[in-house]
Amino acid sequence: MPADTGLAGTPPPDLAPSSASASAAALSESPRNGTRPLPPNRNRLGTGAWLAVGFLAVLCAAALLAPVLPLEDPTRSDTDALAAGISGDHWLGTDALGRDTLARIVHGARVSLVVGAGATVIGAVVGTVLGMAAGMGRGLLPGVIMRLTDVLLAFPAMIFALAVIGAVGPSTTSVTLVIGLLFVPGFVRIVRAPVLSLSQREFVLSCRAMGMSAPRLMLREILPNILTGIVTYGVTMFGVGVMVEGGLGFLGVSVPPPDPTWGGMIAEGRQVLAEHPMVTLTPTLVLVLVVLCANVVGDRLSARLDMRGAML
Amino acid sequence: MNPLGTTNPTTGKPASSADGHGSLLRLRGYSVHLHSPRGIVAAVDGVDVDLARGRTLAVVGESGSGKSVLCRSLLGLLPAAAVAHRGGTAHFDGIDLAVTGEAALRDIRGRRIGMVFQDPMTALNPVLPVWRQIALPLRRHLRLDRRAAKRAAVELLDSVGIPDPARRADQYPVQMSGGMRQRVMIAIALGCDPDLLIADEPTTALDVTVQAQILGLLDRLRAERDMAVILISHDLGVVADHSDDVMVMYAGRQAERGATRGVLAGPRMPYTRALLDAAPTLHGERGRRLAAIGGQPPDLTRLPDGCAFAARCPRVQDRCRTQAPPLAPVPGSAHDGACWNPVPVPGSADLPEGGAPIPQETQETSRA
Amino acid sequence: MRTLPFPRLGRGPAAVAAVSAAALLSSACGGGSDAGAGAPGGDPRRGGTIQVGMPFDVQTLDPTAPNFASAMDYTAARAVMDPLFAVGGDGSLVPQLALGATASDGNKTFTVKLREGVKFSDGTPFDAAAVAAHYQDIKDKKTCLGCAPRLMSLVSAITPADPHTVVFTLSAPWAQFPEVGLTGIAGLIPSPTAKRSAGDAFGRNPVGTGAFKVTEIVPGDHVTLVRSETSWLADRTHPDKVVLKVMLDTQTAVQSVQAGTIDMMVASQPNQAKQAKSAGLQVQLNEGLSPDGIIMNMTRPGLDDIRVRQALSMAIDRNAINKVAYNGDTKPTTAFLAENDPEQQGIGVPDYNPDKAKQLLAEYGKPVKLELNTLQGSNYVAATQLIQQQWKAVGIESTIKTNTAVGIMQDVLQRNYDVSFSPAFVATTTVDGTEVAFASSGRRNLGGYANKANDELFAQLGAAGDAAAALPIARQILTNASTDIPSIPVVRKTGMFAAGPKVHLPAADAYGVDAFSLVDLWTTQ
Amino acid sequence: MTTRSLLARAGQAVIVLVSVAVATFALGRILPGELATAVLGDTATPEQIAEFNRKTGADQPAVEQFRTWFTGVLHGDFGTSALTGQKVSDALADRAVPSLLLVVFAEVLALAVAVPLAVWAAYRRGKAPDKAANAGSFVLLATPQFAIAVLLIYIFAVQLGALPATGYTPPEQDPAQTFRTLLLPAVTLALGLAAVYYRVLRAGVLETLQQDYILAARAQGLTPRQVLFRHTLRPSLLPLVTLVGLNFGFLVGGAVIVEQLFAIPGLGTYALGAVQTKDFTVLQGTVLLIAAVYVLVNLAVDLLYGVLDPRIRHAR
Repeated sequence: MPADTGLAGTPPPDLAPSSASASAAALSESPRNGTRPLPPNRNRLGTGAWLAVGFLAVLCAAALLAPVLPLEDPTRSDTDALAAGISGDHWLGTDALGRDTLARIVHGARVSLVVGAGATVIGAVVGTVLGMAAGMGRGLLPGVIMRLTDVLLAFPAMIFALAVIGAVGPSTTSVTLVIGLLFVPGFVRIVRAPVLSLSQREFVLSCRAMGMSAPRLMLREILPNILTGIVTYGVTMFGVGVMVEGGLGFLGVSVPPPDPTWGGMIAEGRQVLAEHPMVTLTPTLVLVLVVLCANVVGDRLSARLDMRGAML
Repeated sequence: MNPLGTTNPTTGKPASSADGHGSLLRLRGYSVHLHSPRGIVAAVDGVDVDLARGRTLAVVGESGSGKSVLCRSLLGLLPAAAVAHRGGTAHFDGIDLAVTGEAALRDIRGRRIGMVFQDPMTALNPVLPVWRQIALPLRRHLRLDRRAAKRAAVELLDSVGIPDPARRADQYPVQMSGGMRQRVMIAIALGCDPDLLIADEPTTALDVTVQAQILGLLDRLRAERDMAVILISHDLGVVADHSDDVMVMYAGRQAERGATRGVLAGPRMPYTRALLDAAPTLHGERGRRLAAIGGQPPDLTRLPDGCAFAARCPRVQDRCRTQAPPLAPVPGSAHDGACWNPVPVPGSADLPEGGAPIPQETQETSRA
Repeated sequence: MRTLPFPRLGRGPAAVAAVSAAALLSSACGGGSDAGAGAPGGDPRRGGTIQVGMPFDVQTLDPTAPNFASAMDYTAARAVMDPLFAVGGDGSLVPQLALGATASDGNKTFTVKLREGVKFSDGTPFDAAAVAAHYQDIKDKKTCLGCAPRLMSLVSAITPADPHTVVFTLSAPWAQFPEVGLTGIAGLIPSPTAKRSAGDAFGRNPVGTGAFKVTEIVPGDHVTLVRSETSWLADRTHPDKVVLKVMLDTQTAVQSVQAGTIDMMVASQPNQAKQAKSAGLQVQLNEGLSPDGIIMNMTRPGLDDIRVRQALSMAIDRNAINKVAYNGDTKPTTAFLAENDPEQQGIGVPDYNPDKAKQLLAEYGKPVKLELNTLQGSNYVAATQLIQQQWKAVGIESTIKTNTAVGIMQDVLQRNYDVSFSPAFVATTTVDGTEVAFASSGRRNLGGYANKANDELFAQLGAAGDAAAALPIARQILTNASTDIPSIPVVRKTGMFAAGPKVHLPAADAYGVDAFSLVDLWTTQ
Repeated sequence: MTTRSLLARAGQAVIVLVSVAVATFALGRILPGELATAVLGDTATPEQIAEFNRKTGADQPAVEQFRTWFTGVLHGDFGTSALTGQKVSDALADRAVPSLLLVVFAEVLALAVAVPLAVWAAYRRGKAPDKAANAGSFVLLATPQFAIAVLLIYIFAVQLGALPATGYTPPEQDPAQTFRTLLLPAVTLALGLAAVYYRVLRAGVLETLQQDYILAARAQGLTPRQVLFRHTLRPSLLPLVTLVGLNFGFLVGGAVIVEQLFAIPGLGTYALGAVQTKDFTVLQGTVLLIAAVYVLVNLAVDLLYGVLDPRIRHAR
């Protein structure tokens, strides 16, 4: 593919955002890839995104503090309040086994958030290392890495997850590892493309010429340049991780009971869906909200950082 | 080509001719203020233009001086949400552009006013064969059917000097060289035989040899079709050879204005002087930027009360900082300038000399 | 979610009692001769197609194949092949292909009279030679998972005395031979001609005397059965076609009945009953006569101590489990068989007594930590979580491990488990059937249980000439087992059927709480 | 795309497929449990197990087993399911039809909704309909498939009785019924897909609308319709094409939950069942087929890219 596809190359003088030509920003609705810093309001995410961040933060805090919060035991059944509605004793009602929904959602968050965040970190770290190696490596290495990611992508993900979890047994660790592994190809691709183009830039070439070692070069010169893209993609993948965990929980192959997981709660609640829809709706809503929040934050970040492709 | 001042490329009235009678395009106090993240920007501020058929007006200035905004604003190409205020009047062939609606403007754009963009690499759609890009405005404005439009497209390609036009018509921009793409752009702009052609830095992105050919082509077409041309450029060499009148813009305002020859031979406004100084040779390095002038252009959201150039001006006086100079005839010159302390009348020796003749076009071949 | 590869052992008489009003009014299962009487909604309509959602995939329709296991396989095979005897609601034998069986020689010889004029659907006659060939096949191949092991060990000769009489000669007395050997899976008689020519493919091309013929088997989706007009049951068979649909998700199965996508759904557990009832469907709960329960690996520390096993049983609040995990749709039980079975009556493992449990554990003195494994994605999971809590309440720590059916079977067969609340529990309806679990050399003795007295009692039970002689022996075995507690019964196995108003629900087959005979299924006018 | 790069891509595809075959084979070997017990049950004697292993080749070294299996695959023989006795190639042929139909249906629905909506929303950027569509796409993106499926069944099958809740009718029996049975599951998949496609295409259109050639097109006086559909749509479609291809490959066999909830006999449930019953022959064959579909679709996407984007076709 030729380089002059209109996305790269020198911006036209009148369109290049410069500190003085604010007209540029107004002229074409958003600036093209300029080299100078964006206007100083780049840190503003907007109200919606801050609300999303707030919700995620509260949930994280609640999950972290769950053992010391005045919550009921999420595994204890109140046999006098089966699938009960909202009450003073049970703020979000109870499930079909009479367990407090609020406590289960908060404790379930420990699983969902850990899996979502853990899988994302695994995918990001492994994917970034492999992606940089694929982008900058020489000889057979890039080809081998890319074929490996192709193999992983071609493998049906759900079947892969079910088989591996079936082999090693369901636990927070195994679920996190499997989902993290499934995330690797995405990060490899997100990282490799900019690394490929960065590695041809002058400053990188000159660093190489000066004999900087490859790992050092990657860490010092390349990584800072692609970190924002990784973080943005990661935020979105966090939501995906939470959702995948929910799917596995729904199929009954996530963290084993009685530890609550959102997917498991939704699946268990389906048994009484007709009479007590709240038992399954409440965890569904929480799951949707969390993924929604992650998506909103990721989207706003990518818009701010002009990383439109990252939402893929 | 001749160095400035030794021959007279054109004759006729300067753009600043007082009455503006017979003007195809006539602007009076034309201003465009834009929203920006940091406030309202006076991108174009109080510009007067008179342009007659068959003549070329060059608009010169640094990045962000308002040249492109001016042209795009005239065609209604600025996003409506971005425009905070439009002032003054703008008449095109008697039509008041300020009150013309978007639909009516669409009938003018492409039909009566053609536009050529700076970068033929990006201004052509990469995924459409060139004939379809030429044909679309023909079908829209001239109601040609598909076959007639294709025939016309091939003829247009021929008329802008593209060899083997029938074959080239089916190609994609990626298969063409930069010069050839700019010829395609010109063919598109000329398709409906417009009265006015706006060429926005048409050669900046091209090799120096190709530049001359494209500019020559524009000159020829202008003469053949009796078009008016607005040539936006920062390359004073280009301006000197291919325009009748020149308007130098700084921070959205007119800094100096008049017959090209007179202005370039005897710039009075220090900014124009600086521009000339920054261009060592007429056919020097391609892409040499005006940023060679010391200092930064002013913040357009907070223009000083005085002269916008004061902060960078070597001839700055106290008055310059408090009071904006009006555009007025400069004593001792045949053109107008906006300066309290004009450069003394220069000798032609100050002008840079351009020696070497431009080589003939030899490079324009397809890449594909 | 998938087929449970657990063999359904010890199918004796009266494995299932249907408990809904509709089912109580209907006839004894199996025969179908007068099953229309009292059915809701009027007379049977002849013709039409009935679609039934089954909770298992189809694997094979050859009853003697080792992977013949699920209610899906059984229900389809039962429609194609008829048994010699069906089992009535009261446990009596209901003549099908056999008209009667008489014991002689101290329960060592059984003479079985066969129905005349019956043809297999391939046109070959059903006769004594066919029956003999079938039982000889079971004996030779030894792979029939659903057949009682004694069929292979005790039956020494099968002789066609005349075209419609078969004589079984046993090497030792076996009073219940007709109830165990001539019913259920072993009793289903295939066409020997078809079986010979099809070989291993018989499971996909079964031929029998039944009311239906298989026209299509699509694993993962459905089995299509059409009425066999040449069958001896053709006049009593109402639908033209029955499609058994694989519908692993029981909730969407209920919704499919509601939406009219299918006519009837089958579930192995009662958990969708409430939802189906509130949706206005006919619901029939099929209460099995055997329990679901917990098996224990008695070689593990703690579980080797009788006090701990007693405490485990006493810690379980079976009423609460029935109420919470089963919505009150099953019955709590401490019995290995049905409580009102004469062999069982008054005998049971220790019932709920948490204080005593704590006391026993205190006597034991060491902490008890167990891994409690159960079937993933199933309704066992809810009950398992309650059991875990109840154990925790008396001081027994346990962690739950969910696994697939195959995974559980692997674990328990390799004795690689502590306790398991899963289909690994040996559900049987006769003391005879418990031998595999309670005899020290029993094939399904998965916890290392050994009681010499019981081993001897099982030998005596086999030799006991008649029911009266067997009863005290059987009761002694159950008493011993209830004292030793090698496994803990918790609730009755209960399945359910649900259907729209126009469907006559069949009674559950003796084979299981989720199987039935298609002859008993019809739509009303 | 030149013949040479095409050959290179095809070569990569072959490498990927062989690797997938090896990986599946290895995965089957690490799963706990053995097929013999699953098939023969616990009554099996050691002799029976040995006989079974001899018959299925399980007594051979792993490399030899793989060689035998893979040679068979190359000849179109995927082996026989030890559990059901069904030929795996027959089963795959049966199972692939509903899976492919479902995914094609879902993709068509998703694109039919997402493309016009995205172009319109991008054109009317920031207006109420754009905001509503954005919010809707966000919520759909965050809603798990199983929740959508449960909701759709409840509304359209149970409450309205308009569509079958579950099941699948092969098209050769009754195409109209095939359509009806696949509609709800296809919509379930399509809603999520449409949300992704909408967002990607909208972003692509916005990106394209900022290109110089769009400004040039507007400067030519073209109508908004011409600008949007002649100049903008095609270049904006490129990222979407990749995504459609990726999802197609991903959903053939990846729609496990949807297939199970709607009782559709597709590849996903087939593979799921194989995992649960340790039916390795089935698992290997299914995964290989799914991977092959994925790889082929993506190869096709690469080719399509060349058609859609002359910059790639005419690259040196």
